[in-house]
Amino acid sequence: MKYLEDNSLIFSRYDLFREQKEERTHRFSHDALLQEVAEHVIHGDDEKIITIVDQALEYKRPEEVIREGLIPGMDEVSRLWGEGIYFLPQVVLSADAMLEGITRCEEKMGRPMEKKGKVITHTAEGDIHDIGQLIVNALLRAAGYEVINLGVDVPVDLVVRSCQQHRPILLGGTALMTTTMTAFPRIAARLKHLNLQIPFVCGGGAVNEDFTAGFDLGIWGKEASWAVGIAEDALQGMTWSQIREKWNG
Amino acid sequence: MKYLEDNSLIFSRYDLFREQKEERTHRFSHDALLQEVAEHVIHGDDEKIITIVDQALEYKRPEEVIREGLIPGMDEVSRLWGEGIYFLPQVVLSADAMLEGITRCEEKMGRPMEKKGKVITHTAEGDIHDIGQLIVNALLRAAGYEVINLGVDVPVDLVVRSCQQHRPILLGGTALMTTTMTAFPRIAARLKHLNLQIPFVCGGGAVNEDFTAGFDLGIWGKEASWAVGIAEDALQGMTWSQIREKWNG
Amino acid sequence: MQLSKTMAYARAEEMMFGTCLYPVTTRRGMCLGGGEVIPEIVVHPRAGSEKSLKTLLREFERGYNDALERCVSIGHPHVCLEIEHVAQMTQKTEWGEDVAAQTVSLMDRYEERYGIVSGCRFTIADLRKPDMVHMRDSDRSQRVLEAIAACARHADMVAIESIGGKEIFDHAIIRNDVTGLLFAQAVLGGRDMQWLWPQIVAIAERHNCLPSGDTSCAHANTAMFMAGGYHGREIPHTLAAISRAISVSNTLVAYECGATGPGKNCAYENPIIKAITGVPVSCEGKSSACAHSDFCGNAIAAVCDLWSNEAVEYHSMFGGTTAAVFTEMLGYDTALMNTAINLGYEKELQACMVNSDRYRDPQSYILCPDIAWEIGKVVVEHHQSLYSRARAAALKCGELIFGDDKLQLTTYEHDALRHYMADLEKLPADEGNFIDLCLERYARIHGFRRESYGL
Amino acid sequence: MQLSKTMAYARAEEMMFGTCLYPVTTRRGMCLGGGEVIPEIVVHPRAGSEKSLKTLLREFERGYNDALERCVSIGHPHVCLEIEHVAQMTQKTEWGEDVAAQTVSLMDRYEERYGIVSGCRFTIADLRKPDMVHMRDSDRSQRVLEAIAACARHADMVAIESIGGKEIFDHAIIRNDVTGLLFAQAVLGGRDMQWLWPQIVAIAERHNCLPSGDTSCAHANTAMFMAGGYHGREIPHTLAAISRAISVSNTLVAYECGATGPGKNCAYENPIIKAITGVPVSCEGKSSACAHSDFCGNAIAAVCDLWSNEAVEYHSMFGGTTAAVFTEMLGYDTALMNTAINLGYEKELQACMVNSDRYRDPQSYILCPDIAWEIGKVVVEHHQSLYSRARAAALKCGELIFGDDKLQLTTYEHDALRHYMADLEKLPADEGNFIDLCLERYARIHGFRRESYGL
Ligand code: B12
Ligand code: B12
Repeated sequence: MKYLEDNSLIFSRYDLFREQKEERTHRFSHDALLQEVAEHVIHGDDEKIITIVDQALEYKRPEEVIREGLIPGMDEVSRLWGEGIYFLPQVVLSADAMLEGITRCEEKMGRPMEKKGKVITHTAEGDIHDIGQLIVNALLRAAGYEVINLGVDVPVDLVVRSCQQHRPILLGGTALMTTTMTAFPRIAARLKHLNLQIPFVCGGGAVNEDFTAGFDLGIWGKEASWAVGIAEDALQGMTWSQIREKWNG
Repeated sequence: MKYLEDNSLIFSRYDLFREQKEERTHRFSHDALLQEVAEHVIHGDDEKIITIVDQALEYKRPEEVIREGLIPGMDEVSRLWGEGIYFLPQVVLSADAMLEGITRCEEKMGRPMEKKGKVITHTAEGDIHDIGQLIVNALLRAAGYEVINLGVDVPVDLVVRSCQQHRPILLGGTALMTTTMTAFPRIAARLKHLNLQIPFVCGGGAVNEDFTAGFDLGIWGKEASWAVGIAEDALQGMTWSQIREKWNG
Repeated sequence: MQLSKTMAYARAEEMMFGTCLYPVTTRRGMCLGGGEVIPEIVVHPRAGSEKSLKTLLREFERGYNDALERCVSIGHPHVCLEIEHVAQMTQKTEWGEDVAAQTVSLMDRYEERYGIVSGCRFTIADLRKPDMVHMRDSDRSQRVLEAIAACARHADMVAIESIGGKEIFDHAIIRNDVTGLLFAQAVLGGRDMQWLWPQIVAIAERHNCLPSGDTSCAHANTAMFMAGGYHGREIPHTLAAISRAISVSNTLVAYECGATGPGKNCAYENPIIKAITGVPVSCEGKSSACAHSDFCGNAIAAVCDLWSNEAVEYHSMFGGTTAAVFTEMLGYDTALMNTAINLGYEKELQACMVNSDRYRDPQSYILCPDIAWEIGKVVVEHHQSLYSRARAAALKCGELIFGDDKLQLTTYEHDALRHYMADLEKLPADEGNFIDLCLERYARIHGFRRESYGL
Repeated sequence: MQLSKTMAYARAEEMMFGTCLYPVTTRRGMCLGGGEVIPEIVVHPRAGSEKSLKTLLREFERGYNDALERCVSIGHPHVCLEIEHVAQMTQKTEWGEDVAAQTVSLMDRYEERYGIVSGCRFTIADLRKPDMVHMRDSDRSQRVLEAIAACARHADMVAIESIGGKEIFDHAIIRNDVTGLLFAQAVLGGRDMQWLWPQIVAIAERHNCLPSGDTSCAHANTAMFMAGGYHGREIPHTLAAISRAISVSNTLVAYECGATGPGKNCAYENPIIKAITGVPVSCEGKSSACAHSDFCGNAIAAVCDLWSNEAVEYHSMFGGTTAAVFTEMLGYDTALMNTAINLGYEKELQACMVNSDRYRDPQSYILCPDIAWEIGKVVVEHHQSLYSRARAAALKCGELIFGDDKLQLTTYEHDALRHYMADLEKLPADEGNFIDLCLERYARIHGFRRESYGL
């Protein structure tokens, strides 16, 4: 087979073009000894981090290790992700590392660290496409939320009951199939009926803005990282309709 | 350029296949002298038909010429069209011929022939795609209806006013653009408001069943010939919802 | 105005996709017809988005953003965005202008960010309804020209699908009346364009915008649409083929008045236009199935310089919005063609395209490069009048269809074509006589007024 | 069960679209891989149509009727209808069976009326959720087998997208964990198929239905989807390429258990599968943009025997329903390929396809016939175990990507791949040792249970 020498007329490698334009800014500054803890978070090293955290805990309070080591590390990761420098696995591995570190600190404190708030996530009844949900979970956990993961193919009933029980600040749903996403309006109706005005962010390939606009509580979540932004807004007390106004439309 | 000898692996000429299967049944039987009138309708000869009709009118009453010559001719045309033998232009030319003949008979009677009923047709506001409407008009006229043709780009107001004035048994609308078909529900709402429960058949490329199912009075007209069938049903007194039930869904 | 007397291409074999004799360059520096086939994506706003300027802007922004984003996502080097006005955008000049301005700034943003060079073409809606207004002298004609100016200020290219002669055409096409087609398309449509196009060219040039082209959409495409499918029974396919051949006479007028190309995507007559004029042309076939079916899905690509989807309504699919999806598909189609060019296999690929559809239907047959060229040839040979060249094209078209045994016809099609040929033969040779005949025959047709065409 | 030891094709150059070494014929007499590429259309029911059996039947009837109608409308000689079960159709055996019966009678009606020969494939939904049920011993496993039997009674072909190993894969893919991919796909996925496929083959044969094939959709396609676009940041494209190479180890199992082909459309690993087995394969590229984007829109067609759109949701477009529109497009794509075959230009067309995408992305690179063949070669050379052949494929894949200068990588991709290669090198050679290592490492992963895989 003949092969072309020059492909530039056939396709353009915009990824290389952008790479040239970006200065890759991995710089990160932080002082003191907790710097190392933070760096292990940033590099997503969930094995070595235990050793380092243990060292730090010898002369720092666990609250400090969390506040000045683990969290700033994860903040930097969020920045790198937000700026398009980090890729998803880096974020997930960092989150894993941070969570390992936090568990260690919690053991020391004798009680769980306080989370920003509870979020329930699930994949729609009949649907087993859960990668999107896994990403959402990882990002939410990384951002300091307690995630109650109901898993995949979750009956409408179970979702509603869990909301009654946990009163989350946000409910997340993932559906990749048009024949499963129909569970979402049913959930929303039940929640409204129970007067649980929980913002319900729905994402996954099948879902689009028009669909979620069709029922109360529904907000369209285009990308996994929206879950975090929307959770922040919910935490600030915005109602579902204010959130929808802001993120959709 | 190289050309293939045998194309049978590339495409199949299903039109030729079907043609072989059909026995082409142009047979037509009718007795008496009016046979010739009918045949001129069937052949769509709108020039010679005048001469023949004039001859017939010398010893037949105009009502008879219509009833036993022109109409049976057109019925045969409808049959040929319905069976997939006649093409549209043949039908249109036959209709033209029949209408010429009827006009001649009406002159003789000194009054217009009684039509089966009135139908109003129009192309939606903002839309100039009117071929579909022209076909509908031709088929309705051929079937003995009085067609009030409001033309193209017809304001909602005018359609509503014409319905008030003429009280048609059926309203037809054509829209080829998704940005113009939105006039239909507005018309329907106004008609309902005036308590004019006129079945409103909407056709044209942009319109589909889901769309017309979305508003009262609306019926989806897939093909031009449906206009005739639906007019018959309206004439029999079926309501718009019965008609919709029968033709759509 | 001079009617074309010569063929730009001396032989059909010289015509090839991606290259034309007279390439053009947009103000952003995108070259059309200069060795590369470029995808041309058209996205149509959803029902309801025409409610307000705001919703319409939003709809177009999404659509064309998705298109550009998909290009940079998978690597399509160039893209042309075509925006077809919905009536409201031509009616309200600011609407058309705002959409144009927004589109251009979107393109600039993408160029800056990713280095992608794109182009845009605006096709104004021809609002002049021949049966309602005077075609040359009415508010509507004014509005159309203003809309063109408003777009030309921003756009790389402007175009129109002019509808002169539509009132007669509509009457004739459903009556098997080939005389009416000749009158509607060549005499009326052509004359209308001779009035319209010098104005468009002047406006476009004033704004450094390309006056791209026109199409016989109101005639030949209506016919094609009606002659769709092997079992359709609206009009004979041979009549649609003849209408297409006739359309060359009027579509050509735009270029004779100074249009530069690229010819409008929906002008299926473009292979013939390219043979005569050498301008770049946009074509559409299989990837415009979203807008209408045709019998020349591959063959029509044989000599295209842009490759289009005609129009797809904006909405979501599993793989993204239709805007993104069709951009991806068009871009891969053109990548295949461009690879062929670069590998030196363009002749082979072209042969595959042509053979795929050559004998599918009379309508595809006459658009194969060799046949297209032959029709073009009689058009330039009969340059006495718009009418004479159209009649010659129609006769040649029938002759070629009858002349190739491999092109099978059903009995019905065969009889129909024999009929048209007989009608065509009987017509006068001279345009003046023909016009007299038609003015008499069509005087009574609803909405026809001769003054609209300066007759 | 014997793992493949030899290549069906001695050289990559012998592989061509439309032809395979072991063509199959459906019960209606449609031959696949026997010299002609056949379009395979998949239509997906709209939201809400799963409400009742009646609405679902209606939806499928419309969709596939439109597809067949469009074929006879423009002349596509053959078509294959694929129906992918939504969960309800596998859950309720009668639903699946009724849809199958209805589809077959529709096909018969069209054959009788127009002479068009079509085929149909039913892809059952794999309901066994590894994190919830025992994969081999649960109601859900029973239901899946019953659904296959119900369809096999009517269908020409049955298929499945089996999801063994998904629980580990999901964990690993978002952690850059190539060890986890090997374990999930080759060890778990492969073992699951070794349990499942002998049963499918037996059922299908009992009903004179073709046990067509499987795909690594749950793994390699998930990875591909996440590695979509030049600017996506979900996972590195090189990881998706490696996941694809690994997938050969499991997808191959179906054929080793007696599947006959055609390989499932969404198995992008099919060029490698064809090189090893010689069975016909279905592929999808540009015309499946409606379902997902990819970097090999043309290249993936290079050796296909069927050409598919993956799936398009049923709804209206200007040119007809999506079912009709995509059937038209696929049919024209295949017409182009079939014309090339008949003109003797297939090598040239194939070269255009391959060059169009070869260097677009690592993911398209490794699916070009020559590279695919080389990966296949190491797979058969390392036939000791599912694991060893998968690891060899992964290493070879990385080596080939690094080995071709024309395939440019961003620094990030380059670093990522170097990392994976290092990880792969470090792994034990022996499957037993590898399994021990993984059982320890992944013991805690949510929902993983070794018994599901007979470990
Ligand atoms: C991989 C895949 C699978 C894998 C799933 C693996 C897994 N662990 O999830 C497997 C092989 C198991 C699979 C199976 C099936 N699949 Co599948 N699958 C896909 C595929 C190719 C990619 C999906 C994916 O992983 N995307 C990547 C993730 C990251 O994207 P995402 O979920 O959309 O999430 C992103 C955003 O949406 C958002 N997000 C997601 N959730 C949320 C939530 C919140 C709160 C927020 C804010 C954001 C957010 O964030 C993410 C990233 O930014 C799609 C194709 C497509 N076009 O979608 C088909 C697809 C979804 N599958 C489809 C089908 C039909 C099936 C099957 C039924 C086929 C069959 N008959 O066997 C089975 C299901 C069987 C069953 N039991 O129900 C269809 C669905 C059609 C429809 N819309 O109805 C699709 C569209 C393919 C097609 N036919 O075109 N599939
Ligand atoms: C021919 C054509 C034109 C011709 C129209 C000629 C004419 N006399 O009608 C011309 C060139 C004038 C034209 C212009 C435009 N067009 Co135009 N046109 C078409 C085309 C190619 C074919 C339409 C056609 O004639 N079909 C044949 C007839 C017979 O079919 P039909 O009307 O659907 O009717 C059948 C049935 O629907 C039914 N039926 C119809 N009415 C009724 C009524 C009743 C009661 C019943 C029972 C049945 C029924 O019966 C008929 C036969 O069985 C379509 C393509 C398409 N896919 O539709 C675009 C199309 C309709 N046009 C389109 C556009 C955008 C335009 C323009 C705005 C483009 C521009 N910017 O210039 C302009 C309009 C300008 C303006 N002033 O508004 C778009 C519309 C997009 C949308 N859906 O919103 C389309 C879809 C093309 C595309 N872009 O894909 N067009």
